[in-house]
Amino acid sequence: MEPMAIVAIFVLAVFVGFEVVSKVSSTLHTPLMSGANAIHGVILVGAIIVADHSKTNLELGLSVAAIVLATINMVGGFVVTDRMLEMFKGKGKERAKDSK
Amino acid sequence: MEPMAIVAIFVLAVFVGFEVVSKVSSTLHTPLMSGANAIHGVILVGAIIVADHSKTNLELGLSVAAIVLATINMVGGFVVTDRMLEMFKGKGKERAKDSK
Amino acid sequence: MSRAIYDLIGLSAGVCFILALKGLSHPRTARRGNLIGALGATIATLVVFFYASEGSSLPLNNLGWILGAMVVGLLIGVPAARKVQMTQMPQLVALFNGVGGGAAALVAIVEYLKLGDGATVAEVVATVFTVIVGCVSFSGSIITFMKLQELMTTRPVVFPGGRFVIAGTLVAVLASGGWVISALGTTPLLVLAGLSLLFGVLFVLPVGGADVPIVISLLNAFTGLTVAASGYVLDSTLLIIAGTLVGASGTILTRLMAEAMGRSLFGTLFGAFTAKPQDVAIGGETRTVRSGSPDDVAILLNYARRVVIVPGFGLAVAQAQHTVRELADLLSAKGIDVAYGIHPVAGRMPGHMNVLLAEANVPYEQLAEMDEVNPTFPQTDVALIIGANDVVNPAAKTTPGCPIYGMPILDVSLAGNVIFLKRSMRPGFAGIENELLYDPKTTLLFGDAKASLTKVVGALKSL
Amino acid sequence: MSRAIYDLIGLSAGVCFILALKGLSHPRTARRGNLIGALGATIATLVVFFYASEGSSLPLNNLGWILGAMVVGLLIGVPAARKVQMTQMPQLVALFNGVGGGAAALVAIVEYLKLGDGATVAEVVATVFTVIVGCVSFSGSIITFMKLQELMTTRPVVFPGGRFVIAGTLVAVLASGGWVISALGTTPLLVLAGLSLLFGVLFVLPVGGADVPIVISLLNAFTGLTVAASGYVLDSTLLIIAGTLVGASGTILTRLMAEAMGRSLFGTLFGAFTAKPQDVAIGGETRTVRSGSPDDVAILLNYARRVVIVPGFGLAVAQAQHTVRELADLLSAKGIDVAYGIHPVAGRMPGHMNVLLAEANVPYEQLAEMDEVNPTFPQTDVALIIGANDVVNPAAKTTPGCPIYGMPILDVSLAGNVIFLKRSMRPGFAGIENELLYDPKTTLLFGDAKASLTKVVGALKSL
Ligand SMILES: NC(=O)c1ccc[n+]([C@@H]2O[C@H](COP(=O)([O-])OP(=O)(O)OC[C@H]3O[C@@H](n4cnc5c(N)ncnc54)[C@H](OP(=O)(O)O)[C@@H]3O)[C@@H](O)[C@H]2O)c1
Ligand SMILES: NC(=O)c1ccc[n+]([C@@H]2O[C@H](COP(=O)([O-])OP(=O)(O)OC[C@H]3O[C@@H](n4cnc5c(N)ncnc54)[C@H](OP(=O)(O)O)[C@@H]3O)[C@@H](O)[C@H]2O)c1
Repeated sequence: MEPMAIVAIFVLAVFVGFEVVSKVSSTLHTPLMSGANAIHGVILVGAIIVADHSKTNLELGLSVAAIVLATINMVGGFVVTDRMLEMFKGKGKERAKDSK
Repeated sequence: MEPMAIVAIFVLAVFVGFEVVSKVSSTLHTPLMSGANAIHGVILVGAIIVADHSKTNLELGLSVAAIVLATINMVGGFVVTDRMLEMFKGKGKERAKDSK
Repeated sequence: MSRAIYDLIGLSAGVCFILALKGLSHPRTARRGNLIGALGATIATLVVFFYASEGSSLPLNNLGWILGAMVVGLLIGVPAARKVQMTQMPQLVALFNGVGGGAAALVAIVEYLKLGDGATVAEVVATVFTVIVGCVSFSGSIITFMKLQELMTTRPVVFPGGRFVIAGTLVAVLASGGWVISALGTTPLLVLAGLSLLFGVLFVLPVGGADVPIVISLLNAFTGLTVAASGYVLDSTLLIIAGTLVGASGTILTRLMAEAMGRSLFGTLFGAFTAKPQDVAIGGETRTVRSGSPDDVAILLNYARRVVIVPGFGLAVAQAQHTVRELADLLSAKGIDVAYGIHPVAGRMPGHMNVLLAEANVPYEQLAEMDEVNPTFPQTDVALIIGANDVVNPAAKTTPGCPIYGMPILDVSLAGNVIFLKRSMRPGFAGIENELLYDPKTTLLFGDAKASLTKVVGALKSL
Repeated sequence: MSRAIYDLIGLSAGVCFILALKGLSHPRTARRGNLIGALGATIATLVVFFYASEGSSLPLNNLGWILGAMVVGLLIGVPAARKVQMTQMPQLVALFNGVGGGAAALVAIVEYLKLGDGATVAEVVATVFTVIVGCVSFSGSIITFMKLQELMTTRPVVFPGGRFVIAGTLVAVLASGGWVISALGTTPLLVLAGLSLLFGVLFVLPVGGADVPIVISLLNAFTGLTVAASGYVLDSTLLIIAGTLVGASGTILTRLMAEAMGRSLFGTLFGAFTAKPQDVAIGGETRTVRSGSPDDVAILLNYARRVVIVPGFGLAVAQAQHTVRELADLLSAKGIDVAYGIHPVAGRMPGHMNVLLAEANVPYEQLAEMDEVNPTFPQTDVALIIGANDVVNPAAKTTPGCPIYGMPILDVSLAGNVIFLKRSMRPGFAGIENELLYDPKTTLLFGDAKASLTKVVGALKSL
């Protein structure tokens, strides 16, 4: 992809990231951090790509390690976030009303 | 530019546009509309480009008309928005406090 | 200048636009935001003069024409923006939006004329899209301008079978769009442009006065999208970003405005297809009203404990903001509790009243939004309505089918006394009768708002 | 699958991530947001198996290894996430973040090993950036994990000259980064990775306990940026978007968290460079305190008109949320006005107390944020502090230089009586003495919070 397009995408994504979370209440700081943390587990995609391309055993070994770690990050991240948010269940509606 | 990059830029810009104005108070609807209106006056850039590329009199004539209209849109838009907002001057600080 | 630098500068202009919209969304930063937007536009405009695009060289061809056209645009735009009165700003914004749409359509037409066989389908489609939407935005905005400027009726213009005509025109627009795409040529393009202009007119005609600002906002978003499409054809990241930003934020803004006015966006948009001619009886009214003298009003006010002032468009017309403040100060000095009840769409643009009263330095604490002030009317002795009409018209609650039905109103009828300051029995913007004028607890004081207020102030002082 | 479709699916996964962050920012939509994020991640992961990138073909090479590794990851990650106790979640998040950073660093290392002479400088720089930041994030997160898990001291670890060591390491990291860029090779890369790991450790060691969540959030943002950089090298729009989103939102979140805790982000970040060993006197305390029995506490509560309950980390440890609710209900039934004063950083993660009390179905109206509850302490008869310490420690106001100095606290000392439920005189998370324990109006009830509360409830009932 053209470098210019990448820069534009990067800049726009920065703004989206900033704006989207800028009003979060402190109650949600931890789940939000945890959810964002799970999202960067998508490096798993990168790990799979380099594993596919691996020619030497060293490369493959490192790639496989990367896949294990990335899977832990991604799957564990979403599961733990869900568990945290489960606690808010039932209270959700009242809270939402209140925070409006 | 690659079509894919354009799609990505478009999608991200949509999110930025949505997020950035989603909390505006009704007092500012008109100035915001007017400011956004001035921003699309940047079609002036496009009008200048086609004027540069114009080969026939018809093309040039249409381009020149486009430049006139786009300039009115852009310059007039920013000036009129500024005039509207001038009214808020001095009251700005109190309002801001209050809207927090 | 290299392409990379040109593009980076363009991107920084795009960032300015984002920051501009962000700034414009908060009262404290709004003015700065607008200036940042102007800065971005200036940067974007300057930089094209220093970049020779493919197959071109510096200085730009037709430079004289380009600069000359810009000067003409400046000489028209700046004085118009400077001299317009506060009350006429909305129509000016509509007009500016229209010319922007027109410019985008013209750019697309020129591009189209130059598209050879090398053009991709996507490019042709984008061009056709720009022509259609740009033309609709242009002619639609002209009609909204005429409505707001009262060069034509502000009431919905509907005629029997009108919706079939509109739907038919839309089909014709789309068909000729297909024609243009399949057979490149000038004739189909002219047909397309003509039909699109017609559609823009038909689309806006049935919109009732109160919905006009919503339509302006929508056409504004449309124009943004055309600019984005032009950016695609012209390979300009800046135009894509700027246009998309305006398109997206304009769409949200349209929705927010519709909500603030209690209108359904869907109804406004597709009203054109469903509107039927309505019979609303106007005139021939023979009921009596109670009109009072300035002294009567002064007495009512003097013995009130709480007064709510409801300003409307007439206050702006009469430029009575300073006089109303004088009155309010006088009442406050007598220990009377005074508040201003601000309806979100009082006047002719959102925030109109706030702007006006801010000009007269009315203390911010006295301005109460609709939701705040409505529960207080039962404890209010006098509701003093100055040049407002639609925003207190109970028809919004009681008369299904009337143009303002469903809009939340200020419940002045719950106050002990209602005083109207207006010049005549003429209805307001929406063109419908106000039953409240005939209510036994209403007192009317006829005359220009400023003159009436001055008299009331005089009478109050001599009490 | 064609590249265009692959990319479009990737982009839709990116949109899921945006919607996920948006959802996670609002209480009502948080859970759905998380699920949308998981959906995006699933889509993104599945689609790579169906796209043969340049020079490769389907099915992917090493498919068995890839799937096997994913299964291993699942078998570790899911049970860990499922079984962890509420009180240990923050350290688990830290750990997950660390392994993510490690994965990014490994991907970059593999990419680097394959970079031939065809690699552009920008690609090499991006790879080096990912290795450095990924390694820092990895080792830094491990240290934060150990601090939170109390495998090591939670107090800042500072040694004389420490800041010079840290600064020196940073210089060495940057220098070896330059070395890797100028001379492609495995040795320089290993040196770079080693030094980066060391720097991560040194960077986090001097951070005081209370700042640990801020650092986790920061490292989280860092990992996001490494993912974006990997996306650049691997030509994946999805990774660029996802990584940048996390980087940007993580940065904002870090700032918000720092604000909520009254810490300066700058101080937290560069504390490593400026921290000096501090002498805070601990132990050897011989002053007397007033400790009471459950009956004393019950009597104090019984005759109060207003009670504010201040929960802290100890409430979570003792799992006393249900008992505290019972007590509050009992007091309410006696007509006593009860509120919970929630400090933003009470417990070990933001929102910890809200989550805990929500579990016990405490009515939402009774939860008061710090800003709400502080002005009410002068009218409060009893402040009942259950397993909290740092969040009510006046040292935050009075002792410049102590680890929590500058953090806003709950002003319980303004209440008529202060009751502490804790097990010992040991300090809280920040490891500093709390003068309030020695205050004459303070009563201490020693013991596990749950046991103590049960006794107080019993005593109250028999009054
Ligand atoms: N705010 C917006 O965004 C916006 C934009 C476009 C349209 N609108 C629509 O505009 C309307 C606003 O309602 P509104 O109650 O403010 O205004 P309105 O319904 O238009 O009523 C204005 C009243 O002021 C009186 N008036 C005019 N000039 C006057 C003068 N010099 N002195 C005294 N009275 C004068 C008029 O009666 P006389 O002629 O008898 O004096 C008229 O009844 C709504 O229908 C709204 O939907 C709003
Ligand atoms: N919320 C966050 O995001 C977060 C994250 C990380 C760190 N922190 C930091 O954590 C601290 C939170 O303050 P805090 O006041 O909630 O907690 P704290 O200062 O750590 O105090 C907890 C108190 O609970 C007592 N305790 C422990 N187990 C108990 C039990 N079973 N029964 C009764 N009491 C028990 C302890 O005293 P005994 O041992 O004598 O019983 C201790 O004094 C702050 O320093 C904050 O900065 C917060």
